[in-house]
Amino acid sequence: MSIQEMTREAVAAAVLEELTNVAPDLAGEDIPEDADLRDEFDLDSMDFLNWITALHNRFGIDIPELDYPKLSTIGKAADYLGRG
Amino acid sequence: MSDLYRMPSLGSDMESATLIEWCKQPGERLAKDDVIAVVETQKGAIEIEVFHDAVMGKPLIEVGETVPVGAAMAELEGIGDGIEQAPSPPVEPPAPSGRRRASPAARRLAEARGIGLERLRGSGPEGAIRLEDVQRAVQAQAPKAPLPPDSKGTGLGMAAMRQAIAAAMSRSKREIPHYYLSHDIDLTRATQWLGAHNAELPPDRRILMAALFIKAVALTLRKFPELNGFDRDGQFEPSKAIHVGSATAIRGGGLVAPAIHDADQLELGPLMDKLRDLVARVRRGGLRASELSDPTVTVSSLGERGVDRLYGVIYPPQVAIVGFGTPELRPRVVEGEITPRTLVTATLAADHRHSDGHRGGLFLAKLAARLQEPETL
Amino acid sequence: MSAEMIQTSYREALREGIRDALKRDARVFLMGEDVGRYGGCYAVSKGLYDEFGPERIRDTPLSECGFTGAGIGAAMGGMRPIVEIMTVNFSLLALDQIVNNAATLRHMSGGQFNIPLVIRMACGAGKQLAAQHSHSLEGWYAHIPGIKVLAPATLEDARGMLWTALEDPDPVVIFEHVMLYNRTGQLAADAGPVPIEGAAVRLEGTDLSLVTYGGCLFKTLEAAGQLAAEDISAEVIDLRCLRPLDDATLMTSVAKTHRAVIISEEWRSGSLAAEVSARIMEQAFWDLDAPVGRLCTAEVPIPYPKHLEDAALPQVSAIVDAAKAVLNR
Amino acid sequence: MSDTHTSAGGKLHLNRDHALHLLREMLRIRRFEERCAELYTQEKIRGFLHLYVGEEAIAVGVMQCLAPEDAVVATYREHGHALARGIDMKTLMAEMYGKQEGVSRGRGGSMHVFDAATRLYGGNAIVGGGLPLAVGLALADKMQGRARVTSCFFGEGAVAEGAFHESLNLAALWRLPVLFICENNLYAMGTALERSESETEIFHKAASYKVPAVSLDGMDVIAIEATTRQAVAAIRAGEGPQFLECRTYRFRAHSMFDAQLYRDKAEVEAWKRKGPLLRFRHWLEETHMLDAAEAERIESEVEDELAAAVAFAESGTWEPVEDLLRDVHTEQPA
Repeated sequence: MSIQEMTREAVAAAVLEELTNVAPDLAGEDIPEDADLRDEFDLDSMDFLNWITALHNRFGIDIPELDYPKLSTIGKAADYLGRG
Repeated sequence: MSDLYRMPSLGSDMESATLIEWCKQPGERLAKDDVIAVVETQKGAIEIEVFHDAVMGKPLIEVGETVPVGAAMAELEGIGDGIEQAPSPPVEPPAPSGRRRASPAARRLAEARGIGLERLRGSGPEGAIRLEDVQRAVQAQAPKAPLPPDSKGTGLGMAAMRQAIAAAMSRSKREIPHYYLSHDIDLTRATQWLGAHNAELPPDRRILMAALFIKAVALTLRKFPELNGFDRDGQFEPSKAIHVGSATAIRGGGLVAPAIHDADQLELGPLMDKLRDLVARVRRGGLRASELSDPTVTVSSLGERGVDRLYGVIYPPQVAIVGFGTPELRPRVVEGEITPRTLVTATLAADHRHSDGHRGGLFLAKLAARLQEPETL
Repeated sequence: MSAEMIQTSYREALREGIRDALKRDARVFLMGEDVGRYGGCYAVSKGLYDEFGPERIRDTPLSECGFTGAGIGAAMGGMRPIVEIMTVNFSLLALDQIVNNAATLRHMSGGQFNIPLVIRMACGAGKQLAAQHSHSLEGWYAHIPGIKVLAPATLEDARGMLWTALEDPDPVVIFEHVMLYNRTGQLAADAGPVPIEGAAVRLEGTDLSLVTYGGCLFKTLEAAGQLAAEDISAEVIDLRCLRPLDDATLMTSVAKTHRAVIISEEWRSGSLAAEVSARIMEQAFWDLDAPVGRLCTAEVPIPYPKHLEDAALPQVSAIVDAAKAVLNR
Repeated sequence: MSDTHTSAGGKLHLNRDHALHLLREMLRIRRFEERCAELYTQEKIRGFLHLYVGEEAIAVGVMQCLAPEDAVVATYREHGHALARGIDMKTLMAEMYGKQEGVSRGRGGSMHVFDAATRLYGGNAIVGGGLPLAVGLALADKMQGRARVTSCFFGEGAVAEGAFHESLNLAALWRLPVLFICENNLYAMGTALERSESETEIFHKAASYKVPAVSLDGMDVIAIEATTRQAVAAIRAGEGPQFLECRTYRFRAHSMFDAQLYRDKAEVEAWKRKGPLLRFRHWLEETHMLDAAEAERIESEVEDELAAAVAFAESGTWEPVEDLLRDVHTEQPA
């Protein structure tokens, strides 16, 4: 299924899934869509990069470094990717 | 010929461990270095390996069972097919006559790896311990390394880790006369270079500033052997190899610093791959015993969301830790003008018994110079 | 291999080395007892008298002290003498000149005088020459600062060491083991000078280092072959130059193998083998995984009967045993 | 003074300048060594110190006949030979001190004086050790077609060594240009000649090797010079080695620490009355070649030279310990 065919909720769920793959210790945490991942969930640079890599691999969307600030929360990430 | 696989000693302070998982089933072939099982220690879950080709035999303990170091865990078949000697368990009562007979080469290796000769069985004349005996013990023993993380839900976890960190850091502050130096390093060029480098690459090939830091530290250390190695009872034992422990924080508390081996010899790409892999497995709890070889030095980098500078505490028996604060734009005077530049504050905490501030200062200066030429890293 | 190879003997290789030197440099002459008309006690200089004449292939009376000292004087006077002493046992009559003059004059004169002298002598046992013609006293000479001591074992070294030794501004003593003279093999027709410093690794190995030189080299290589058949990988080091010793090559080898056995035809007490052993202790102690072994000649004047002579000397089987002993096998 | 010097060889032209030169040369040696003895007692000079006092006529007489390209091989009692050969008294004294300004960088000391510039090949402290060297030096000259002479000084004690016989044989056999000069002072350390040799006429031994040999008065500088001149001429003419036995006497002990139990004072006093300086000076005065003022002037000049030499040695420097291993082997360019 291409991202264009996915609902926003599905994209957000996929984004969260990739996050917990990268950081399994966050599994089970309640991660609000608007929570800053790096500030509030202590995602470090490497976790973040691994997450970006996973999203890139999953959706085939290019995410340049300059766009990293646009993926600071689950919600923002879902929006960014959804624009696909 | 069959032999027993025994609970390995992964550190002189490890007494026992709990079997979490068998990774091989009876009848499966085991190649040298294969992971045979995962065990939970007070330092977390660790994958344990075999050191010779063999075939997995009958398990002798069950998942959840806690057994002491040296206890038989499983039978191994087929040892001796092309293998001269099975690994002999490192358990033998001390010789009655006091000092153990051991060859100089065996003594040196044992001392370097913190292996007590009294625990070894000697295969030489009159029970003398030979190099080979110690090498076997080394293979069976992961060095004292920073902690692998708590893996979830084992119950041993956080408290044991906290305890281990507490012990190490207390010892450090008690025994090591630290000196501290700090130096602001201009990262403008490195940041630009890294941005340009990463712009053309997919995320899985992008490099983090942390990798540059580790490589720059490793290369610079080549000229500062007094900062790379171990304190052994007050004697400095330099290390030819440069294994950089990369301090990685664990969410919710705790810290590990698994080694990037021979960091000075790795290209940035492979170094980044190692770093990425290590961090991922810190999160998952999958660090392997063989990856816990002693780092010879530690690098701690606060990343992008930290504070200006950190003052590290040396992880014994290492003799130095290099810290990097958060890089940020700050005013700097360049050619008489106040100019915004990306700066990072690098710090060095080093063991004053083995080096002096003058050399430490030279080290930070050289490190700064290295980081001005990111393309050479 | 581009160079043409010729079949030759150790003796011929030495002779060619001398002939080269005589042709190349008018200052070179050979002097010693029966080196001329007789052709040399071991026939090394056979034919050279006819080719170069009595001035340059100079027979001397039986006066080792006199002609060795004359060689030293001639060297100071601008010549490049090769003094042949029939056997190391006779060299004791010239020891005063070698030790008190050749080795000291440069130093005592504050560097004003050099002694560019080469002394060749036969040494070693195996020809049933008994106790006054069979000894291995290289270690005595290697004890003396101011002289260099060489022990060519291979054809290349027999041919090429003399050349380099004659170019050395200081005195050089060359020991030729009597059992090597008839040894034959292939040598490049244009074989030239070889360095007179540094040991040679004649066989690479990982389990132990067999350190030897001169007459024991080939026995040791044979022993290494037997060890290989038993899955023991021996490294064989030919010291070549007994003074100065090449510590670096020795220690590199021991650092790799962790075990060493020294094989020499000297008596063990106070021997060069003792010196090599001591250096390994001093410089490579922490690399050692077994005590350094030594295999030397029995402490007896070399006896005449063949079976006793054989029993006195290091033999291949004993080398194999000594190697196994340090391997605890 | 004998008349032989004027007639012997007929080639000696003894004018006043040369006579005073001989006197001055012997006096330089005498005063130098007397000062050395004194400095030895003050521990300025150490090691063994063998003095030539009484034997000066031999070195001085022989050296008059050698050309600069000729060679000299001497013994451990060689201060006289070194000075007479032309080595600067300053560098010789510095050598006695062991200072690096010494003629052998201070490496040799009293017994081992070497000087390439004047071709002095020691200074050899092994009795008889220098003879084979002299043979070799002469062999090199002969093989290279050079008409040079190698002079070789040794005491009568060396005659008992094998090296003496081997060397004389080789030199005669190969007709080498060596001038052997035996300084027969009658005692090998403390052993009198008649207690160590069956044949006490040393020159007879040389003759047995077919080396032309003469015995002469070692206290007579003129006789020595004249005879040496003849011998050197014969060598240069290609006649092979020549041998001079010079009968002499050392007035002082063998070395500084010697109670001289082996000879009586009367014998020493008797020889002193025949001393080379004393006799030559009397003869010069008798023949009016030397007056008191001239004698005073020479003495004073020698004293000045000696004072300068001592000052030079005193102000000399010690070779740095870092140079300890220097000159054991030739430093090869890397």
